Amino acid sequence: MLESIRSIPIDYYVYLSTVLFVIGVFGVLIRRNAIVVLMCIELMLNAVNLLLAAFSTYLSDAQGQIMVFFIMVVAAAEAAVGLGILVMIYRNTKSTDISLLDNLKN
Amino acid sequence: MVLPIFLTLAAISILTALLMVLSKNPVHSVLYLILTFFAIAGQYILLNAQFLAVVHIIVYAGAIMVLFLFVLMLLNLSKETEPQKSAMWKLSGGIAAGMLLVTLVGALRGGIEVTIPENASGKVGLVENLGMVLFTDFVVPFEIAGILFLAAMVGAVLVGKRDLQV
Amino acid sequence: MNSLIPLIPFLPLIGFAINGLFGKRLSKTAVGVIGSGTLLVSFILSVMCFNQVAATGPIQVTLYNFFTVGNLSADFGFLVDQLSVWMMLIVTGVGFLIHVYSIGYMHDDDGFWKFFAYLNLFIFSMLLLIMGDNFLMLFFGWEGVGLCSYLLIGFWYTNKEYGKAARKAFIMNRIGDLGLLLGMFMIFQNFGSLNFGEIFAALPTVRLEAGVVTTICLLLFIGAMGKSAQIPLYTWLPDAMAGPTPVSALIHAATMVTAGVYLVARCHPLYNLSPDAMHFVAIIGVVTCIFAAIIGLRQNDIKKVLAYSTVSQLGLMFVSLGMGAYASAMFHVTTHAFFKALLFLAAGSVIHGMGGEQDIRNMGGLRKAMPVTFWVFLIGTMAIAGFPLLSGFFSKDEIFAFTYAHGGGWWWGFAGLGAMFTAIYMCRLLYVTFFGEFRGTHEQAHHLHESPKVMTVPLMILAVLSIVGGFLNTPHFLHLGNEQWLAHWFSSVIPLNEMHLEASTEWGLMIFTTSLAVVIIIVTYFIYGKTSNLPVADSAQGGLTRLVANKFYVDEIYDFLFVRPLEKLSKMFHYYVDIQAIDGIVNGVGTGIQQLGAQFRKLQNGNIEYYLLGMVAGAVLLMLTMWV
Amino acid sequence: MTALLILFLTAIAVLFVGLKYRSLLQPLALIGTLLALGATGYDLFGPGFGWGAEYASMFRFMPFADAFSGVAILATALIIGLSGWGFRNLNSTLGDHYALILFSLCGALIMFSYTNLTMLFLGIEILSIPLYVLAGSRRDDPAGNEAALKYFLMGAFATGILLFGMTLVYGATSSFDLASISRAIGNGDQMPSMLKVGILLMIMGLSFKVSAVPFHFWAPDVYQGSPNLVTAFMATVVKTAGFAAFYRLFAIAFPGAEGFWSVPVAIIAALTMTVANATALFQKDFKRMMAYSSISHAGYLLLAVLAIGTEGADRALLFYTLTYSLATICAFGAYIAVAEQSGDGSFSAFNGLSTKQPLLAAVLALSMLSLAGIPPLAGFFGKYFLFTAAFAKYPWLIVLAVINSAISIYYYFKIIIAMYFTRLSAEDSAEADAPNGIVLPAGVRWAVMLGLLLIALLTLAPGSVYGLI
Amino acid sequence: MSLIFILIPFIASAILLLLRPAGLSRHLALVASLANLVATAYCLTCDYSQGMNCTFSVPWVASAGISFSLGMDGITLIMLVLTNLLAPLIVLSSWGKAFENEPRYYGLLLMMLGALNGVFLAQDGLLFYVFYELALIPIYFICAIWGGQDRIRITLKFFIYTFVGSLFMLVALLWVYLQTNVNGQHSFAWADLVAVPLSPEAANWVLLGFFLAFAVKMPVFPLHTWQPDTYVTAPTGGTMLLSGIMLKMGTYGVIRWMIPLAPEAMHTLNPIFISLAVFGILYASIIAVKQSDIKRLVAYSSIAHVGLIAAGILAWNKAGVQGGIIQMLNHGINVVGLFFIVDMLERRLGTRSLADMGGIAKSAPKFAALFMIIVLGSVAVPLTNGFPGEFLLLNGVWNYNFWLGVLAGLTIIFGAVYMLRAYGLVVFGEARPETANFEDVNPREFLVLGIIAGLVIVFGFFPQSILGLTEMSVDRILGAVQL
Repeated sequence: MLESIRSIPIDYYVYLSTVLFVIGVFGVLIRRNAIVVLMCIELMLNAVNLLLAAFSTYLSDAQGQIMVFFIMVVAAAEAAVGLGILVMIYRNTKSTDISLLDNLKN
Repeated sequence: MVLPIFLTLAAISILTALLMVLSKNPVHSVLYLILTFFAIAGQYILLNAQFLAVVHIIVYAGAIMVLFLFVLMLLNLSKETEPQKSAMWKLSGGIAAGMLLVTLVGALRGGIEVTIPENASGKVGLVENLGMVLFTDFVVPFEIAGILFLAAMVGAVLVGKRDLQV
Repeated sequence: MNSLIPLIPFLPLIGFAINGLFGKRLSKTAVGVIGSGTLLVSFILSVMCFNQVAATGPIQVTLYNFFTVGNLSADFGFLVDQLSVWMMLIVTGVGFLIHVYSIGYMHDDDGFWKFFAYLNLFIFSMLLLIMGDNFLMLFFGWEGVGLCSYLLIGFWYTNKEYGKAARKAFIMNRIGDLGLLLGMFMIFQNFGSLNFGEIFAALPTVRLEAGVVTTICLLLFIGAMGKSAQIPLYTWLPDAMAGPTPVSALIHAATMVTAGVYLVARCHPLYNLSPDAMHFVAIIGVVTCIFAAIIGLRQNDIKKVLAYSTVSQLGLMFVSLGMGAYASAMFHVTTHAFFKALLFLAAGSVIHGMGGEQDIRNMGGLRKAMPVTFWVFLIGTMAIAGFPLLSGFFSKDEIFAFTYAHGGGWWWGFAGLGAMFTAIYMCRLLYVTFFGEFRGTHEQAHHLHESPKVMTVPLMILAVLSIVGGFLNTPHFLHLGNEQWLAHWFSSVIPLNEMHLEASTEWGLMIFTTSLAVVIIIVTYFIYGKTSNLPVADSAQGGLTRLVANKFYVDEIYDFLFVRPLEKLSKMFHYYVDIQAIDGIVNGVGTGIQQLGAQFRKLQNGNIEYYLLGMVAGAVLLMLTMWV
Repeated sequence: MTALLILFLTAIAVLFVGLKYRSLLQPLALIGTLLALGATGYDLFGPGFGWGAEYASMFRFMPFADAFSGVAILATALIIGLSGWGFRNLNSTLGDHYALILFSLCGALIMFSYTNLTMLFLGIEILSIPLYVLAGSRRDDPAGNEAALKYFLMGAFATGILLFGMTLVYGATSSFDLASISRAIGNGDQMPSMLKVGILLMIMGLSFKVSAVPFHFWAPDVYQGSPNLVTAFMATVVKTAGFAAFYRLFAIAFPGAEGFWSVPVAIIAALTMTVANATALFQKDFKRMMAYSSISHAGYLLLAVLAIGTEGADRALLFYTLTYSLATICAFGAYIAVAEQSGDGSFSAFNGLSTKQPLLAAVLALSMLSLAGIPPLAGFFGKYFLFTAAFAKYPWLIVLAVINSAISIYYYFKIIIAMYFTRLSAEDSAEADAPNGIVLPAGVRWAVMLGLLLIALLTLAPGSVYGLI
Repeated sequence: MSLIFILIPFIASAILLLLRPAGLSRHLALVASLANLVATAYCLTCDYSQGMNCTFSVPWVASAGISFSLGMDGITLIMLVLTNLLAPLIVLSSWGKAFENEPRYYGLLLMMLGALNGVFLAQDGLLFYVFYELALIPIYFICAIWGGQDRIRITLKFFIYTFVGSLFMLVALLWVYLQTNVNGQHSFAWADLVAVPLSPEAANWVLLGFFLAFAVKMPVFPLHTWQPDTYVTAPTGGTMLLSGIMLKMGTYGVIRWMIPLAPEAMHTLNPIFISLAVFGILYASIIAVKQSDIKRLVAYSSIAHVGLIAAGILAWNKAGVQGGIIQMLNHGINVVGLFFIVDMLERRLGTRSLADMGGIAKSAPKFAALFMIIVLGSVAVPLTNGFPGEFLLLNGVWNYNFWLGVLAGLTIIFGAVYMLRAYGLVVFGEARPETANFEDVNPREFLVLGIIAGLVIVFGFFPQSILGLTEMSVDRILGAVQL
């Protein structure tokens, strides 16, 4: 079982996660809708989760998967708070466009 | 046998992730992201982390993404209202992200070493095993996560509720 | 006696203190009495010292240790030996006469008390200069007299030109002082002491590098050049005539300016070791002697003529020193003190009588109105011109003889040329001033009067001294019974200088110079005394005359070479270097940082997208350190 | 751990009490923090409670964590002291505010004591999430909204980076436990590049938390937009927690890899100081200036991280964070009193304060001098200890830091100039005498006086704190 | 005993700043400064032949090897004399002026006094640095609150400039400190710092760091540009503090700290330092020659004089150091007198421009006479206080290098040029309408100027009274630190 899993080099997982992570970063950079940006961040976290799970399996160590749970917890909490903030802003500005909010500056 | 599955799932996840990022309609983005999550769940199963896969689907696809979708609907955001960045800006974002990818991959290349223990078992991802670890060594963070939730809850209420005094 | 010696300089200091602090509230008589009286006591004490020195030899008195730093130590101490006691007599004696004279001369001046305070301070400084037993004490006096000179030249402070003249005097003196100071450092470095006695005692035993003695002597001589107004530092002395006339008599003729001569004489053991330095002294001396005399030929200010004459005579003294005839130089210092003080005071009397007029073109025929003044002026002129048997005759003749003996014909000729010019301009001055018709204004004619007794009596005393002063040191070959008395007096300090001349040669030289002097006196009388062959107005002068009358434009040259570049440099340093360059750099650094901040500031444009992009870019850059 | 429990329970209590008895909230929160402070002191100076000092490989409240907890709790206590005035306009949400601050403080305590990356991650999140909310707690204030959004989005983004780094470190070392990581790294001569990338990414993530360049962009905007007291909290407790966590991570887990990470950290430190100080020169708004000031202090504080392994680096960090926090809170106390009464947050609000309100002016002036590191104020000793610790390793960086602290004088002194040297026009002077001039609220007075007293104490006897750990 | 010098001013300062007794402030300031003067007088009787006396030492930050350690020897004693002698004069010189917020002024002044005393007494490197910087704060406030035109910009520049300089000193000090090892711990004690052997390269950097700090403070060309502006804009009391005492912190620091800590580098760097100092003398003198603002002129003259002090001390021979010490005292006295005179002129005439003055001698003879005495002291005429120091300093520089000595010696010429020019323009000449009624010194001013003039003459006649006090200490330090 483990052998068959490990027939895939761990490198593949690392690269896959990296690519997904960078796609998330890319999304953060090019999107203006705060909700989509938040989703991209979720994608980044998922890339991390995937890698953690892979490491966990390869290392036969449960800590990695435990960490994934905690990340999920945090992601959920962040999503709740973040969406709350977005709603609050939307109420005031009728928009979720992040580039409209640039009144605080030097 | 495993490798083709992995590659397929990887391709799906990357493709849907890209579509999520590039799609003009935020609702589509949500849906693409859910697809990505499913692909990732597939990877979890492939890694023999079934419990994780289930939780993943429930929490992400089931809860978080629904929350996103719900907010999108609530705010009535769609393709028409979706603000778009200029091509120039997208290009520079692409270049930045691309360079990050290049540097990351370049740095990692050839340097990925995982020390595989002798007495490894494939069972780490099973509920029993995870539960043991979670409620012994990791019981403190588990409890601490409670504080986090409480704080997040209070916070969400604070920003969300209408001000009574006014 | 020894305990009284400090009183000699300090009495005038006390006089200065009393007059300076309370003079304003004292009557003029009291001020005058205090000013002159302290000096008189000092003079009497000096005479007592003289007797003591004659009887028992030099006296050394140490008051206290001025400072000790490592082995660099200097006492506040006095050395009264044959040389210094002689100078003390001149300073206190002539000084006293001039003080008395000043009571009359300055009587109507507001700053009467101040004047006497300054004069007393000057006497104090001068006495420190000559009585000090080490170089530091000498330097105290040296600078002190310079200071008093400054104060007194600028005495009439409301006149800005006078103030400038005073400043010029002080600064030029300071240039010399620097030389003296460096000389002192060098002496201390080589001899480990500043005390005259110790230095000269150590001289035979100390091994000196070649050129060191010469350097020391030249540095000391720079000091002497400043103080004694030698080329190139002479220009302050004519300007110093801005001060009241007694000042010119006391400081700028009789005493202070001879300090340089005293210094070289005092340090003669050093100079004797350095023929080069002596040569230099002689050259400077002779050039100054002739140059100043030439300028003197075409001056029309009565005091200026005397000033150039002083410069010229000082040059002559340095020729003597350069020839090694130290005693002769001191002899000439003595006689010069008499007749030059006399001439200045007499000139002062003239100015006093003329109500402040100094241009001889506006005088003439004063001999009738001011007989005493005329006679004493005549005596002074004859003395300086070398009229036989007057004081100047002997002292100058001795120098000429030495010059001929040690330097040869050429030197003798040059020195004689200077003396010849001296006779010419002095006679011109005498005749133009006192002969012919009165050319002043009507008012001046009305005002014209002989000076009061308090002024004329000192004049008469000085006149007598000018006549008989020469007999202090008559040459051997004349066999007047008092041969070389002064030289012998000095001989324990300054060894007798042997002169290897045939008596006939000496006779020949003397007859030649004497007859020349007499011829000049007569010829100039016919030029200036008989006919009214007056000096022309400034504007009418041309060519060489004009060049000479304008003092060869030396002041202008100095102005061009030193003063104006300095002022330009000052402005340049201030505006371009200090403000623009250095402060510009300093401020530029500040501005640069601010500019940097201005650039950084643009990054913070409030747009979150830029921030995110910036973070990613930063991450990429940090990733690059993987390859470092 | 006792302190953490007390704080958590106080927060819960505050939540419930806040529903009804609002006037009790401040005293309650204050008592809770003071109790927690006492408990920390008891652990630190006294015999200790004998339990909860450590658990598994999760946390360890040994002197280091206790001492820093003391700093953070003290800072919070002072801020709560100020809050009587600062939160005076809040009604229904007052209890939430106190609770969130206390929750956030709990996160900080976890960050001081963690021995496992999981705990670090949770600590950071517990610290941050309440702050995302607090930044936007004035719901109708556009500036607050903007601040909250910026803080949140960038914070979440940075969390992603931090997590990716943690994961790579985990993959390379097979553990989240700091000691195990350290063992796995050994002396650092055979580090896989995965580990290096992981460390780098963690540096980036933590740099965001401590607002180091180039991850500092959030700080000025968020500081400016947030309510004043929240800003004060961010500038002090968050900064302290971030640096303690940073230090702990690198001192326990990565000391063997120092040869690798010291270069990027040094670069970040250099950039942080320079950029922050240069930019701060242009600020006209007090809070924005303080934001850049806090960024620049982050640059100096990174020196403590660089000095890991040198005797006294942790003590220097402790002393610096304490003096920095005290001075910052005093400054904010004065600012809150002045700005909220004059309605002006720019420097000109301080014009002539020395005649209007001499005590406040003196407090603010001394805070500024201390922040600028002018001897003999406590801030100087903080800088001194830091610079000494890092000197042997990074002399060039010390020179740069020194130059930067000179630059910083320029903007710190702007306040002093406004207060003391700006001569008021006749009109202004009349206004100063008017009854509606600046008054000094009692809470602010006591808080700043206490802060000032502590600064003075640290000035006279720096050894009292420096020798603690 | 040493602690008194710090405690009295600080306590008095605290009283003034916190309690703000409006009417009594200047009296309290005078009493406090006189108390310090009395303490100084007492210290004159102590024995300094065995090294430090009146020592006081308590650990400050024990774990970092920092102690609050004071002590004095002859050199310190002279600096204390300077500080505590001038302080009452400075208080008196401000006496008659109406100040806004008077207690604050005197409180800051006393704080400055305490810090200055601390600088001179400190035997611990960090303590020295702390006092060195502490002195900057009150003077900055004094200048910026009560200063003249453009005071904010100029004083801030002054503050940052000097602060940057001393930060380099801090870095150098740290470097040496980190090399010390006393029972396994670093130490800031003077003796421990001095005992550290430095590598040639390190010594160069250390010496440079210290020099930058002290050169800015003194100031030495080309780090002087803050100084004229600051002197001009500062209120007179501030200028007096700055020029009379504060810049001596730099020269004192060179003797006590800079050279002893890194003598190894003196061979390499000292030629540059001395050359800069000597060039600065000429440079500042030349600028002073054409200054039209009298305060600025005195400021430049101060640069020149201090340049000479610096050059003499850097020559590090007995004449130079002794001369430097005595000249620190005497320059302090003279420059305070000069600035007081400038202040009188400015207050009475409403201008500092030399072109608008003249003819004051007639209406104010006492003023003119006292001015003259102080000018003479400043020009270093023999038998005034300026002379012994200048003589020894020039001798020291000359011993170091013949030509540098000659160049430095030019100062006696330039000094006369600019000082007498200024004196002439102020006092001589025809009286103008504005100056004709120039009020002569009042009794208080007469007291201040009279004391200064008296000191000019007394120290001029009896320099050994000062030199004798420092002789042993200078021997000791020169013996301990041989280049």
